[in-house]
Amino acid sequence: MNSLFPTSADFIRFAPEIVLTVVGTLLMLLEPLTGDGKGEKPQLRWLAIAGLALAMAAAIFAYGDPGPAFNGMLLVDGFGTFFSVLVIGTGLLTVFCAQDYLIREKQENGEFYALLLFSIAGQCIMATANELIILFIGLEISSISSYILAGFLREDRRSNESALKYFLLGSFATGFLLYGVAWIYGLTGSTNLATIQATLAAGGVNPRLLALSAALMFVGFAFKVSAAPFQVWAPDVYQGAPSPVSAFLSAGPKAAAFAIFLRVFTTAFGSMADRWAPVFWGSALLTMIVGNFAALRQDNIKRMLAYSSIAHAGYVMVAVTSHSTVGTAAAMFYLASYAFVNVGAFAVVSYVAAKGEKHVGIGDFAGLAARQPLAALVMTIFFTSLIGVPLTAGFFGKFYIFKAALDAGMVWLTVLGLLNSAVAAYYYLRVIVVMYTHEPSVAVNELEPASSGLQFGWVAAAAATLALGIFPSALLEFASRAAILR
Amino acid sequence: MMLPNAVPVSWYLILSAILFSMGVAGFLIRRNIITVFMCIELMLNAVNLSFVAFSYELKKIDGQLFTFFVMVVAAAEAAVGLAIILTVFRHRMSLEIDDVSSLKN
Amino acid sequence: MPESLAQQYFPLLVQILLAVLVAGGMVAAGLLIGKKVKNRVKEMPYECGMTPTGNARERFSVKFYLVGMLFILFDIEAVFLFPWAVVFRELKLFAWFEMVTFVVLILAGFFYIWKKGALDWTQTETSKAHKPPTALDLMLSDELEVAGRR
Amino acid sequence: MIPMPNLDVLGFLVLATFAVLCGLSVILQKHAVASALSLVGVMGSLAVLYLMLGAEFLAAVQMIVYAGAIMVLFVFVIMLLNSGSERPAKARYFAYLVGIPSLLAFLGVISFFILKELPNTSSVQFGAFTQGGPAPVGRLLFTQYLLPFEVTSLLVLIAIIGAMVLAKKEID
Amino acid sequence: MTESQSLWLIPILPLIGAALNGLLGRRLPKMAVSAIAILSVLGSFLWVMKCLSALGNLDTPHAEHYFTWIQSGALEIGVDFMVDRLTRIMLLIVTGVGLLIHIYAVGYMDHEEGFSRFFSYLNLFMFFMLTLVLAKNFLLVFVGWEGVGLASYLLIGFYLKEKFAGDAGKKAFIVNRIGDFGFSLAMFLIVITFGSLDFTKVFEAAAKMPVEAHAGILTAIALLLFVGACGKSAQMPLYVWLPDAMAGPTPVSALIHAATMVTAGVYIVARASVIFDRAPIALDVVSYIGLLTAVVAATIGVTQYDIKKVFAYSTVSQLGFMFMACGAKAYSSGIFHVATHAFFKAVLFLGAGSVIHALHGEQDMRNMGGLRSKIPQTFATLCFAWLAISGVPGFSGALSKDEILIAVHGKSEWMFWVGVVTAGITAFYVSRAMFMTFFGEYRGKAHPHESPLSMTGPLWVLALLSAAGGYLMRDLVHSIGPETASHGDHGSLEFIIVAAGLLGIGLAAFMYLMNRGLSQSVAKALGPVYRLVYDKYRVDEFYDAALVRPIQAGSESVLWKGLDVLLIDGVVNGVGRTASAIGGILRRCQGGHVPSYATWIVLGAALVLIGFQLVGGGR
Repeated sequence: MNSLFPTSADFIRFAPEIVLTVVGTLLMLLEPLTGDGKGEKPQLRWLAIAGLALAMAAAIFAYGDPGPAFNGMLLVDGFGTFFSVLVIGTGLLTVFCAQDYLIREKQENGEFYALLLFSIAGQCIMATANELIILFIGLEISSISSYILAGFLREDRRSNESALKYFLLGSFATGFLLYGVAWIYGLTGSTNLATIQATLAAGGVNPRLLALSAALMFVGFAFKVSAAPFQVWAPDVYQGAPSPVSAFLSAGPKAAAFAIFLRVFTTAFGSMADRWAPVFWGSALLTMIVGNFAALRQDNIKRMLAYSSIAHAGYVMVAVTSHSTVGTAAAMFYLASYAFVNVGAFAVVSYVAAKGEKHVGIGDFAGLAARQPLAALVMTIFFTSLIGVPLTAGFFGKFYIFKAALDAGMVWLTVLGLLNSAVAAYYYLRVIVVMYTHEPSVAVNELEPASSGLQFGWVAAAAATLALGIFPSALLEFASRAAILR
Repeated sequence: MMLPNAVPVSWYLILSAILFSMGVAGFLIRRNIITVFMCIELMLNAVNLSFVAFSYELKKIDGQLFTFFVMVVAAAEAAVGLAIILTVFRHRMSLEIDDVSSLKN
Repeated sequence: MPESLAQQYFPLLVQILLAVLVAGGMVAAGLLIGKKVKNRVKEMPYECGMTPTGNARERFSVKFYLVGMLFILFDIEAVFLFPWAVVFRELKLFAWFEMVTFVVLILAGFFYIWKKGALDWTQTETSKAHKPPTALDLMLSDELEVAGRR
Repeated sequence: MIPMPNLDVLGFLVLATFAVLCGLSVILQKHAVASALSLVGVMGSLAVLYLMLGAEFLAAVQMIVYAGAIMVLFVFVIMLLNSGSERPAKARYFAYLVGIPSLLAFLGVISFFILKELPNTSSVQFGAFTQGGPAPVGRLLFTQYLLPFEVTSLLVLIAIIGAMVLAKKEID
Repeated sequence: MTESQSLWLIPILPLIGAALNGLLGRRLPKMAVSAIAILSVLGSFLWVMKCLSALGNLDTPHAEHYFTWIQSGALEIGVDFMVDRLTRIMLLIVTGVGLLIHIYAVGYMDHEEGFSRFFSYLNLFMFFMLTLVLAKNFLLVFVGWEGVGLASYLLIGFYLKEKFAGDAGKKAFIVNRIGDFGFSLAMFLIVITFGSLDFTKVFEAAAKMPVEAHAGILTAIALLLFVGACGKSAQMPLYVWLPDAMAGPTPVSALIHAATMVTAGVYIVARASVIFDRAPIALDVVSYIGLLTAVVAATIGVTQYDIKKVFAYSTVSQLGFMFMACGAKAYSSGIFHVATHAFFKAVLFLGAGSVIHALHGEQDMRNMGGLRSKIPQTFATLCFAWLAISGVPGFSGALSKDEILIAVHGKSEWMFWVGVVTAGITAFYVSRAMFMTFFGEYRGKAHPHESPLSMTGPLWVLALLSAAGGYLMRDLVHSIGPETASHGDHGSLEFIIVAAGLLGIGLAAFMYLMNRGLSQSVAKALGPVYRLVYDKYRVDEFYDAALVRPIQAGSESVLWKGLDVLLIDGVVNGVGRTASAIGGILRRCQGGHVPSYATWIVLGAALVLIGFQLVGGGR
């Protein structure tokens, strides 16, 4: 073991988090000092954007010298960097997509951006964490700031409720996770994933007790990624939270949670895959079914997207179940493609929903194509990607996932998964048809044109979706190189 | 009854398991949001006991450190959670957890 | 060594026991010796004169909550400072930097709260006048409505 | 050793019983304040158990942070919102008929495996393990666990912001 | 490998057209919109011509690799286009017929709103269809496959002001998803079997595999592909969507639901002929399904009064013929029929469209009649198609249909005879439609007017093609595949087939023409003639009672009402209903109460805990 005192390398590998923390603190401090009455603080917004961009640069730079940091607390590798960049990118997109909403609700202030950055910092920690305690703290940082963000509209009943539910159930599930951590610590005498892996590989740890801790941790992680039967919180929370926040929640924290899920279960518990794979199998199937079928009946589009995000978590679970580098790579690719799509879709929703989120019914999207063609076009791109129509990122996500599943010999899961995605297409297409073929609704008629920032957000997300759909190789190659966890 | 002349660590673990389950049970059956939240604290305390017990078993004090961090997390959660409860109360004028169910289906 | 530790904590144990005994004993004595007079006047908070108005359960301002929360946070800081102070000699400057980072971050939070005006209690009354009352204010104003719900 | 049932056994049994009783009263008391006080009881007994497990400093912190600060905050809020005792319960069949049994199964499985698979754990003797003082803790905390320590400050910041954002009323 | 022909231009041009019309069509005048639409397709047609002439007779397929699409492990999938003799035919059909229909649509959609939207969708469809045809690997085919589905979905739902169109779109959607499901599953099977999706690689590997006497992996692949084909090409039992799809504008029906998209299924079967040849079981399934479809659809066609419905069912039944051909390994004959059918069915639909256009949206044949004088050009062109589909010698329809039936005869006797009868029925109901529409006296109210040149022009071209096209394309087609039985002496068989066709026409004439014509004269006829006429009338009634009524009643009650409406619609809608029912149940689990949510979590925790203990512990 090298010296306990951190070296410069340690700090470089921790740079993204440092940048995010510093900028976030700066935002927090500037908040009381910058005050113009009409709740609009572009300077803070740009500061946040700059901070995120800088953090992304830092993350990429840190990858130049991969390796462990802070006595093995962190492990900067391709996998971690992939997810760090992903969550930071999601954050950037969220900032652009949120601005109209925040200004409309007179809520654009430093706190929002500060919390966003802190939450992202937590997710970066999760992405690179190689030790259960720092992982837990990162998870809590991300979660607690998400709770606050979900309840950010103090005066809105739905926002309160979603925050409360998210908070209560979230900490409840965290309790289970922590219990699992305690057990794994007790059994292996360490919380460092590498050490745990080595200890388990060496054997001598009682498999049944090990399964105990694995199960407890599974509960915690499955909750965070909203995998059945722990998905119950997601629809309510996403529906009640402010749309930009829902967008962020369904993309960033979920991706980070999957990152730790994958890392822990493929490295630490990799040796006992035969025990956990069947449980994942069931959970994946259940998740897909619950998400897709419950979404069929939704008229509130935010809730529909919430269920769809559950369904997509199910697909990723399929990839995790296959427990192979191919599967891991597929999951990474899928999460990347899904993050952009979802943030974009929610951005359009928040745009149509108008002040106070009055118009969140699917009927409110009627005739969007006639009035706001750009919004309709990007929404179509996002939804086709969610359906999995070729030439969009979603198609390849599914393709790789099911290919990985077949390589792992899970024919039935593949068949059922494909059936699910066949069902899923229905509720997305419903919205598309409504947008293109119906007479414009009241909601659509009274829409003001979107701000340039929001439009940029849309176009960026849509472009990313198509780019990943037409040239997936680059990202996939990186993913499959990064997917080898050890 | 004759008491054993020493307590194995496993008893502490079982105590912690019992307390944990109590917390869960409270979460399920209580209606006052604050009490429900307290049940979460109970769960965390139970876990802390496990940590400390294990650290005794292993004769390593890492476990105690984890307990520190858990406490900090608990404190932060308490601060935020209670704030959220305040906002909820402001609109609902009630702390009945079943009154907070307008988002459903 | 083991015994010594036990001895080390023995006084604490004794003190706790004493405290319990004294407190319990006093209550018990009161119950046993004191003679019971039960009437409305006796039950009143202020036996002599003034009749209490409103509900006994008086509500606190949300300020208390904010202060309590601040207390927690600095409490945590203190908790971390203690072992730091103990090992400071061994780790020298390095530890100093660590703690500075930590404290600076927390002080930043303190500054933020301060600037936000959570700490000056006078401002509230003035601003309450022109702000629309939230549900909590309404509650503060009429206890009876809530009392009726019970 | 002492022939009588010694301090360890007696202390554990007493404290455990106390803790469980307090726990029960936490989840059975109708009034929030009562629950809170019972929770303090649990924490107190846990603190002493920590002490017996050789975590001296932790025991102190347990009292200072948990019983001293967190619970105070709870009580503050309870008094602030001053919602009296809970309303008589609407029947909650799902929670009772599904939740409690599965909870019992959960507890059963865990304790079964603790007893069956974890038989020969070392017996706890007060003072047998004395690394729990502030010095060793600090030594480890500020070297090995330096990063978590620093990161927790971020947690604290978030808590501050959150409390302000959500609880601030007339401010700003 | 010849030098690059930049085939990518062929699909890209329509895409550009679609983009232009879609994005700024709303601001452009109709002239510009239609110009963009037509020119883009014309461009790709001309480019096809140029490429084909440059490529010569394609002894070896011409392939072009643009970039590597996926590179995951061993699997490498590129964006590759390929032209071989099969593709050549399809390209000519798609671009040629597509071009004509675009021109026609300009006239037809003139008064419709959403003009630019319509054409951008239509061009989008062309893009995907051409991608499908040009693709060199299954994945790219799937791109087109999904794309044409999407486009047709949008186009069917084009008149979504009426709810009906919405439902039709929905049904089309569900059925197509079933098909896509089969296709994608087949694709995955191919990946894990051959480790590639590239046509050349896959088929080379497959060619080395033995013929599967019993169901094996190839059979599975073939059957799954065929499920996909059934969805796209409206075969039993997935054909229900096609008749409803007629809710879309007529040019759409002509282009997508007659000429091109619905033949994609046949194309993919022909494309995968190597696999099908080695899976005899699958081949049998194909031919049985094809036969069944042909018969059922034809008999249903007899009963319909909506002119477009008649042609829709006839399309289904013709597709059945094509699959029969594939089932008999006569892939080239199947493709041949695709070509000829594209011509005459396009005429039938466009003609029908022209009639509807003339009658201001009237589609019920009972309100038509005697139109041959009112809209002579439409009538004249339709006659070509009519004779072609009825298999009258000298028209292209006869050629392909004869080939198919002869091939079927080579496979099995009884199927041949059923096919012949079906051919007769086909001739019967098409003639019936013709007579009810154009002969007799006009029974409608609207004032018919001949369609503009932009509509009649394409009609004429296609009409001539449906006469001569067969002769033009025969060699091109036969260059595709294994030498079919068509050559050599089958005089007797051909005679039988032709006879069946003529019989059908005659019967129809007898019942819908003479009957009517004579019965008119009966009124003013004198005694001696009267008896004769009376007898005639008797005979006619006899025919009516003995033949028509039973057929109509039977197919009406059993096939159409029973099978089509109740059973298959029931199943298709049932799928939807069950799904949403499950959704309802799941929603009920979301009561919004935190404790019940927590209960779910605890339950899950217990299950996971136990699961981890029970599962895999032994292993």
